[in-house]
Amino acid sequence: MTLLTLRKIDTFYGPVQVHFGLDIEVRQGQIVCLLGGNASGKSTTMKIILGLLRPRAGTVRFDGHDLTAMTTPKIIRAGIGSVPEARRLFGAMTVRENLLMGAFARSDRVEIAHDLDRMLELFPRVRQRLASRAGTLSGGEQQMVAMARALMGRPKLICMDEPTMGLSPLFVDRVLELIQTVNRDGVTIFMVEQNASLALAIAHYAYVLQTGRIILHGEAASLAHDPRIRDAYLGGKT
Amino acid sequence: MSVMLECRSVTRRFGGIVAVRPIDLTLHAGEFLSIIGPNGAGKTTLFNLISGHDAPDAGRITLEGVEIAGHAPETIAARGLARTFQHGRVFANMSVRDNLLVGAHHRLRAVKPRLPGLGAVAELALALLRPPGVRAEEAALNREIEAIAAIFGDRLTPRLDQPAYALSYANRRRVEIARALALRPRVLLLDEPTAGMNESETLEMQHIIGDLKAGGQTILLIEHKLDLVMRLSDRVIAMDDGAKIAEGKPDAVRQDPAVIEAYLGHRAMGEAL
Amino acid sequence: MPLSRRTLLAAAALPAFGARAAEPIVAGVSGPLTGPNAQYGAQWKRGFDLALEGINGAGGVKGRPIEYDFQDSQSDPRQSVAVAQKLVSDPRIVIELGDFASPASMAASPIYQRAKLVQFGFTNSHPDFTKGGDHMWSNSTSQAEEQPNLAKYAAKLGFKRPALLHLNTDWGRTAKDAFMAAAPGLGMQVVAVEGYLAAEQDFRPTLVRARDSKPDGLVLLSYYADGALISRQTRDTGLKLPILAGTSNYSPKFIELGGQGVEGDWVMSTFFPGDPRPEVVDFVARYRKKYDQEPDSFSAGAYDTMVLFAMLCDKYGATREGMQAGLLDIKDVPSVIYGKVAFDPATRRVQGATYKLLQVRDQKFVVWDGTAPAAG
Amino acid sequence: MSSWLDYTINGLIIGNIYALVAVGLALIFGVSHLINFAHGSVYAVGAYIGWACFTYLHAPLAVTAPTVMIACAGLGVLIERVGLRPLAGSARIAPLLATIGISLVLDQLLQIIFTPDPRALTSPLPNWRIQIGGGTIGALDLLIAATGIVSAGVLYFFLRFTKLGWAVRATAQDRDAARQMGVDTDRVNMAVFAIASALGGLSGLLVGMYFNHIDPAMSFAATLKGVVAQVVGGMGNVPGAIFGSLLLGLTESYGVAIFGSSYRNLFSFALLLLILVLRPNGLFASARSTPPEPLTGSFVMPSRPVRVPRIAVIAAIAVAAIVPLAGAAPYVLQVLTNAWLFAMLAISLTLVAGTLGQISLGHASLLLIGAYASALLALDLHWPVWASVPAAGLVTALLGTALIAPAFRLRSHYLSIATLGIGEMVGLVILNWESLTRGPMGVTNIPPLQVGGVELDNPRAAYWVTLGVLVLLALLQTRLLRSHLGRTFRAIRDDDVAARAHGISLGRYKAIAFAVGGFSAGISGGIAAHLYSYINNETFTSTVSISALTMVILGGLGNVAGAVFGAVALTALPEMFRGTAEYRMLIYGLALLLLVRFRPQGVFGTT
Repeated sequence: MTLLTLRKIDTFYGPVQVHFGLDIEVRQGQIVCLLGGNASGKSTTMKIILGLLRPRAGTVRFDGHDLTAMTTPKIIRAGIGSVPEARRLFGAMTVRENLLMGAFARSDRVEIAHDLDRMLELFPRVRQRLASRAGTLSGGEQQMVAMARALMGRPKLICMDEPTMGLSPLFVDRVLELIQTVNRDGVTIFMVEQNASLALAIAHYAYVLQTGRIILHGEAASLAHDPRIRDAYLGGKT
Repeated sequence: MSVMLECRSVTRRFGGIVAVRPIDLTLHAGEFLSIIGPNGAGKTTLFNLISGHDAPDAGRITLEGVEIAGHAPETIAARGLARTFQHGRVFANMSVRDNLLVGAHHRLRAVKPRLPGLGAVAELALALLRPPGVRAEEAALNREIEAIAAIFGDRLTPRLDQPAYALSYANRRRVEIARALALRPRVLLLDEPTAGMNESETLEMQHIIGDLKAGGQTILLIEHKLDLVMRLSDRVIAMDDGAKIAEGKPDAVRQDPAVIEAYLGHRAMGEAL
Repeated sequence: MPLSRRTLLAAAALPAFGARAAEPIVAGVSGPLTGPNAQYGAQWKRGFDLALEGINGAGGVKGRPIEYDFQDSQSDPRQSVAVAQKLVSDPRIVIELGDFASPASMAASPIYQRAKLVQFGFTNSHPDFTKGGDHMWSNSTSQAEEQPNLAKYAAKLGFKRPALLHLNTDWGRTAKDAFMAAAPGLGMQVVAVEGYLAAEQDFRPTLVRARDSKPDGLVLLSYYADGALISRQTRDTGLKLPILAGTSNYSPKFIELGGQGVEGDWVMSTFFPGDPRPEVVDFVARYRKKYDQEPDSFSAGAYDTMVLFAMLCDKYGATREGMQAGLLDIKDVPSVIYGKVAFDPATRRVQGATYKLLQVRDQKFVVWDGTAPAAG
Repeated sequence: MSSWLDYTINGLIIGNIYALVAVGLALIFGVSHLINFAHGSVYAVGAYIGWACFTYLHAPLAVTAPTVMIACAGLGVLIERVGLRPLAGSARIAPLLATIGISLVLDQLLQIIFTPDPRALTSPLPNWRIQIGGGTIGALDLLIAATGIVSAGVLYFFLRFTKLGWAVRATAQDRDAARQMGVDTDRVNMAVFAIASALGGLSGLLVGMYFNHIDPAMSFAATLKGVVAQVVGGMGNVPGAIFGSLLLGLTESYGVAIFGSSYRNLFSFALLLLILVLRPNGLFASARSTPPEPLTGSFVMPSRPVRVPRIAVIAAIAVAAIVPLAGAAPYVLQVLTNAWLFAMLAISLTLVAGTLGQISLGHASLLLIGAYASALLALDLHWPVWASVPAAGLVTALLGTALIAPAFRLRSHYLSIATLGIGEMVGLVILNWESLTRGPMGVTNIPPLQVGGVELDNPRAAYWVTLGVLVLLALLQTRLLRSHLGRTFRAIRDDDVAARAHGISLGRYKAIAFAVGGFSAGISGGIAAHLYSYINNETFTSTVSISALTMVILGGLGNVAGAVFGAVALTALPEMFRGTAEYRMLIYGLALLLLVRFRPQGVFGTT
C-alpha cells in the first residue's frame, strides 16, 4: 500500500524552479531513499512534504490526507515524524524535554510516559544523558536523540534529512542499524542521503534526483549495480 | 624537514568540560597531517585554538617557531596560517571575486602601510587617492585570484562575479578553500572540506587537495571520509574525548585497536581484516 | 477643521463688509502639536480659539476677522526653521507666535529677523531669546524679574534653609540662578540644589539627597506635571516640608496630578482665575464654558497674546511693520496674566508683572491668607 | 548612614517598575529575536484603558486590571498578526522598523483620542504606608513588587511545566524544528505577544497609578529603560531582565546619591556599557566562548541592488542644483536644505549600519558633537566658519570613533543598544559639562555660514552649500566603497569570524568606517549649528537617530544613493502632511509600515 505520494510537484524559489514535475511514491513499511547531488532539490523535497514550503503545482497525499494545503503542525499530527538535517535539537532544553517535545502533538500522558521508557530501551546511550542539556551532546548522541524525538510522535512515516551527515563511521553504522530496527517495528522511512552506497545498503527502494527531476528509480538492490549510479554517485570514474 | 606548526600540552576547558586534554602535535613543512575522530572529540576546538579563534587554557602553540597561542586570528593569519570552517563561512552578499580578494587581504602591501598608529589613516587616504602603486597591486591580485579560481576547473571561474549566496553548497565550499589559498598560506587548515559533498564531488575535491599537497603545501586536515584521509595523509592523528588516542602512518592508525573501539567500529575493522 | 468653520461663521456674520473687506488677518504660529511637547500646543490652541471667539464675534479688527495658521514644528529646530521659511514667505502672515522651547525658537530667529517679521515668543524665557534680533519679542515673564519675587515669598513663609529642585533646562537653569542670586539678601541659605532631567518621573533618590542637607523648605522650579510628582513623592521619602513652587506650576493639572500630595503647597502665580479683574472673570467664565476645564498659565498666555495681536492690528495696522512699531509703542494692553502690559524697548520683554501667592487648600487654589507654616 | 537604606529601597522600587516592562520585552525577544519598540506604546495604551475604566466605568482595580490585560493582549495579538507576521522571512531589520512604525501610530492615536495633556490615574488602593528607614512604602509599592514576583513565578512555571511553555522555549531556539514537532509557531508567537502585551499593559496601569500621571509620551521612556534593563540581564532572558531592572534601579538611585540628579541617566547608560564591555552577552548569558555561528545576513537581506547609472546621478545633481533658480520658494529650499543635512547623516549611517553591518541607534550624537565642535571653535577660538565646519568633521570622526571603540567587540543587537546608550550619554555629558558646553543654556549667537567673509545667510546660499557638501561627501564615500575598504567592510558585515581568519583586524576597519561616518555626520551637525545659530543638548535627540535609521533602511542598507533618497523622502513626507496637523505623524507612521511591508530591502536595495 502506498503511504505517501508526491504527484507532479513544481517548486520555485522566487524565479528559480527547483522541482520539475516530481513524482515519488513511498510504500508502507519500506525504507525509501532519495539520492542526489547538491542543489538537486533533495532537501526541498523534504520541505514540501513537511509543509515548510508550498509547491506551485502538484499534490502531496499521505495516508488519505491531502497535505498540499496543510500547515506543518497539522501534517505532523497526521502521522509524519521528522529528523531534520543537522539534527536541530533544542540545545538549551534537556534531553528529556526534547524527547517530550517530540510527543507535542499527542495528549495521551500515560502512553507518552510509556513511549519514553521504550525509547530509552531502544537508545540506551540516551538514558545516561536524560537530564543534560541537548546542546552538550556529541553529534552521534544528538542523532540518536533526534531519532527518538521523532519516534515519540508515534509517526507512521519518518522523514530523515541526511541522518549520517558529519558522523564518524562508528556512529554512521549505529544510525543505519537503528533505522533498520525502527523500520522493522513498522515505521516507514523516507530519507534523503548524500552517501549513496550506505543508503542503498539499507533501503528497499530509491529515487535519484538530478536538478529537480527524477532521473532514475527502482529497487535499491538493483540500483546499487546500475552503472549510471556508479558513475554519478559511487565514484565510478576511478 | 623544518617544523611549521607545533602544539605542546594544549588544553581547553569549557566550564567543567575538558574539550581538549593536553595534546601535542607537530606538523613539518610540506607534510599532510590528518585528524580523525568522532564528533565532539575536540578536533574543531583544536583548530580554533591553533587559528586563534579560541584561546587555550594552557600549553604552547608555535608557528615557525613563533609563539601564537592566544593571539588574535588576524595576527595568526598574517603569519601565514589559513583555515576553512566546518560549516562554511563564505561572505554571502559578496561576489566570488570579492570573497577571494578578501582572502588575500593580509598580503595587501601598497595600500596597507604598517605605520604605528597612523596606519589606518594612511590606508584610508591611499584607498581614496588610489595612486599607481595601489592600482597595480589590485590588478595583480585580481589576476592571481583568477588563477586560484582556475584550480577548481570551471566550477568557479564563470561565476566570479556572482554573489556567493547564489552558489550551490559545494561551490560555496570551493570558494572557501579558494579564499584560504588566496592568503598564500604557509600552513593550511582544512576543516571537513568535503562535508555535504556526494561521492563524485568528494573525489574531485580529493584530487584538488592532492594537487595542493604535490605542490608542497603544508596541510592539516580534519575529515571523516576515511578514503580521502588514507590516500592523502603522510600521518594521521586520531582523537577521542579531547585526547589523542593514536598517531602514525595512516595504515597503522587504521588498525589501532583504540581507534577501532572509539571511532571506526566493526565495519571498518571488517574491511581492514 | 474648526478654524475654517469659524472663518465661515465670521464671514457669514458680517455680510455688510463684503468679501474684500472680510479678508482675514493671519498670525503664523510655530509650535508643537505632536511629539513630546504636544500638550502645550494643545493649551495654546484653546487660549487662541477663546480669544478669537471674542474678537471675531465682535466683528474682528476693522471688520476683518483674525485667524491663525498653526504649523506643527514638534518644537524641533529642524522643523521650526522650515516653518519659519514658510511663514516669512507667506504674505498673509503679519506676526509669528512661538515656538515653544528655546532651541526651536532661537534656531528660527535669524530667519524671522532677516524677513523683519516679529517673532513673538510668549513662552520663551531664555534670557538670550530677545537678543536674537530687534524683531524678537516676548511677553513671557523674565526669570530675572520673577525669581526675586519667589524668593521674597519664600522668606515670608519663613524659609531659612530651603532646598531647591529645578528642571535642568535653559529655563530651569535661568530661574535657579536668579533665585540663588536673590536668596542671600533675604537671609536665606539654599542648602541643596538639584537639577533634574526633563523626562524624569522618579524623584525619590533626589529627595533623599535633598533631605540629607536638612532643609526647612522646598522650592520647586518645575513645570506643573513634574512639580506635582515631586510634591507627591516628598511625603513618601519621609519629608515633612513646606513646598513653594514657581509660576509655571500654576495649573489645575497641578492639583489633578498631585492630589493629596500637593495639599498645602504654595504656588506663586501671575495668573489666578479667582482674580476679580473683569477681564480675568470674563476669560475664566468663558474658558470653563467652552472647554469644561480650568485654564492654566499656558492657555492664559496664548489668550493674552492673541488679544495683544488684535490690539496691535487695530492700532498700528495689520502689517509686519505695524507689529514692530506697535510693540515699541503700545501700552496698557489688557491682560489676564499681568495688570496692564507694556514692553521694555531695550529688552523687548513685558514689564511690570504682578505676582500672587496661592495655596492649595481642599484641592483648590486659594489666595494665601498670610499664615506662615508651622516650623517643619 | 541611614540614607543608604533609603536609597536602596528607592532603587528597588523603581527597579521593580522597570522590571514590569523589561519582562515583556525579554519574552518577545526570546521568541522573535526582536526588540519590540512598540512595547512601550502597549504600556501606554494599558495605562489609558485603565484610566478610562476608572473614570467612566468607576470600576474597581480588581475589574480594571484584568480588563487592561485582556485588551492589551488583544492589542499584542493584533500587532503580531497585522504588523509583524507578514514580515516573516524578510531581513531582521524589517520587523524592528515595523515595531517603530507601530509605536508611532499607537502613540499618535493615544494623543489624538485622549489629547496630549497629562492625566491623573489615581490609585484606588487604601492609603496606608509603612515606615521603612526614612521613607515609606505603600500598598501600591507592595502590589507592584507582588506583581513582579508573581508574574515571574507564573512565567517560570509556564515555561517549565506547561506544554505551551515548552512550545515557546522550543520556538525560541529553533522555529523550524519546533514546527516539525507539530508546534504551531504562529500561534506561539501570538501567545507570546499576548502574554507580553498583557504584562506591558498591566505595568502601564500600575506605573501610571504609582506616579498618578499618564501621558502619551510615556511610552518611549518606558521602552528605553526596559531595553537597557533587558540587555543588562541578557537579552531574551526573563530572570535576567528582572535582575537587570533591579540593578538599573539601584544604580540610578546610588548614582543620584553620589553625584546628583542631573547625572541620573548617565549612570544607567554607563552601567549598560560597562556590562556590555565586560560581559558582551549580558550578565545571565552562558559563559561559553566558542566562536558563534555564522551571522551572515543577520540584519542584511540579500538583494540585487538597483544600479543607478552615472548619467542619472549627474542629472539628479544638476536638477538639484538648479532648483533655487527655478523659482522655488524659500520654504521649499529650507526643507530641501534639511533633507541634504539629513542625507549627510544618512550616508554616514548607511556606511556603518549597511556596509559594515553595525546598526547604530545613537547616530544623532555625532550631529551633536559636530554642532558643538563647530560652534565652540567659531565662538570661543574665533575660527572662521569655513575652517570650523571641516574641523568639526574631524573632531567628530575622532571623538565618535573613540567613544564607540569599547563597543567594537559587540555584535548585532548588543552593539545597537550600546550605541543607543553612548548616544544618550553624549547628550548628558553636554548637559553637565558646563565649563565647555554652557550646559543647559546651550550655545547662542553662533555665526552664520560664511565663505571669505561673505555671510551665506539666505536660503539659496545655504541650499547650495549643503548640497555641494553632500555631493562631495557622497562621491567620496562611493569612491571609498569601490576600494579594497568597501569589500573589507562588507566581509566584516557578512561574517566577522571568517574576516578575521583572513587577517582583517576588526578594530582597525571598524575604526576607519566609524571615522568616515563620523566625519560626514560631524559636518552635517556643524553646518546645522551655523544655520540654526542656537544649539543645546536637546537639538538632536534619539528621535533623530531613529529617523536616520528609517531613511537608511528605506533607501536600502549600504546604498549611498538610497540613503540620499531616503533622507529626501522622509524629510519631505512629514512636510507634505503638515496641513493635517495632529494627524501628520500618524500618517508618517502608517506610511513607514507600508514601506516596510512592501519593500523591506529598501527602495534601492542592499549593497
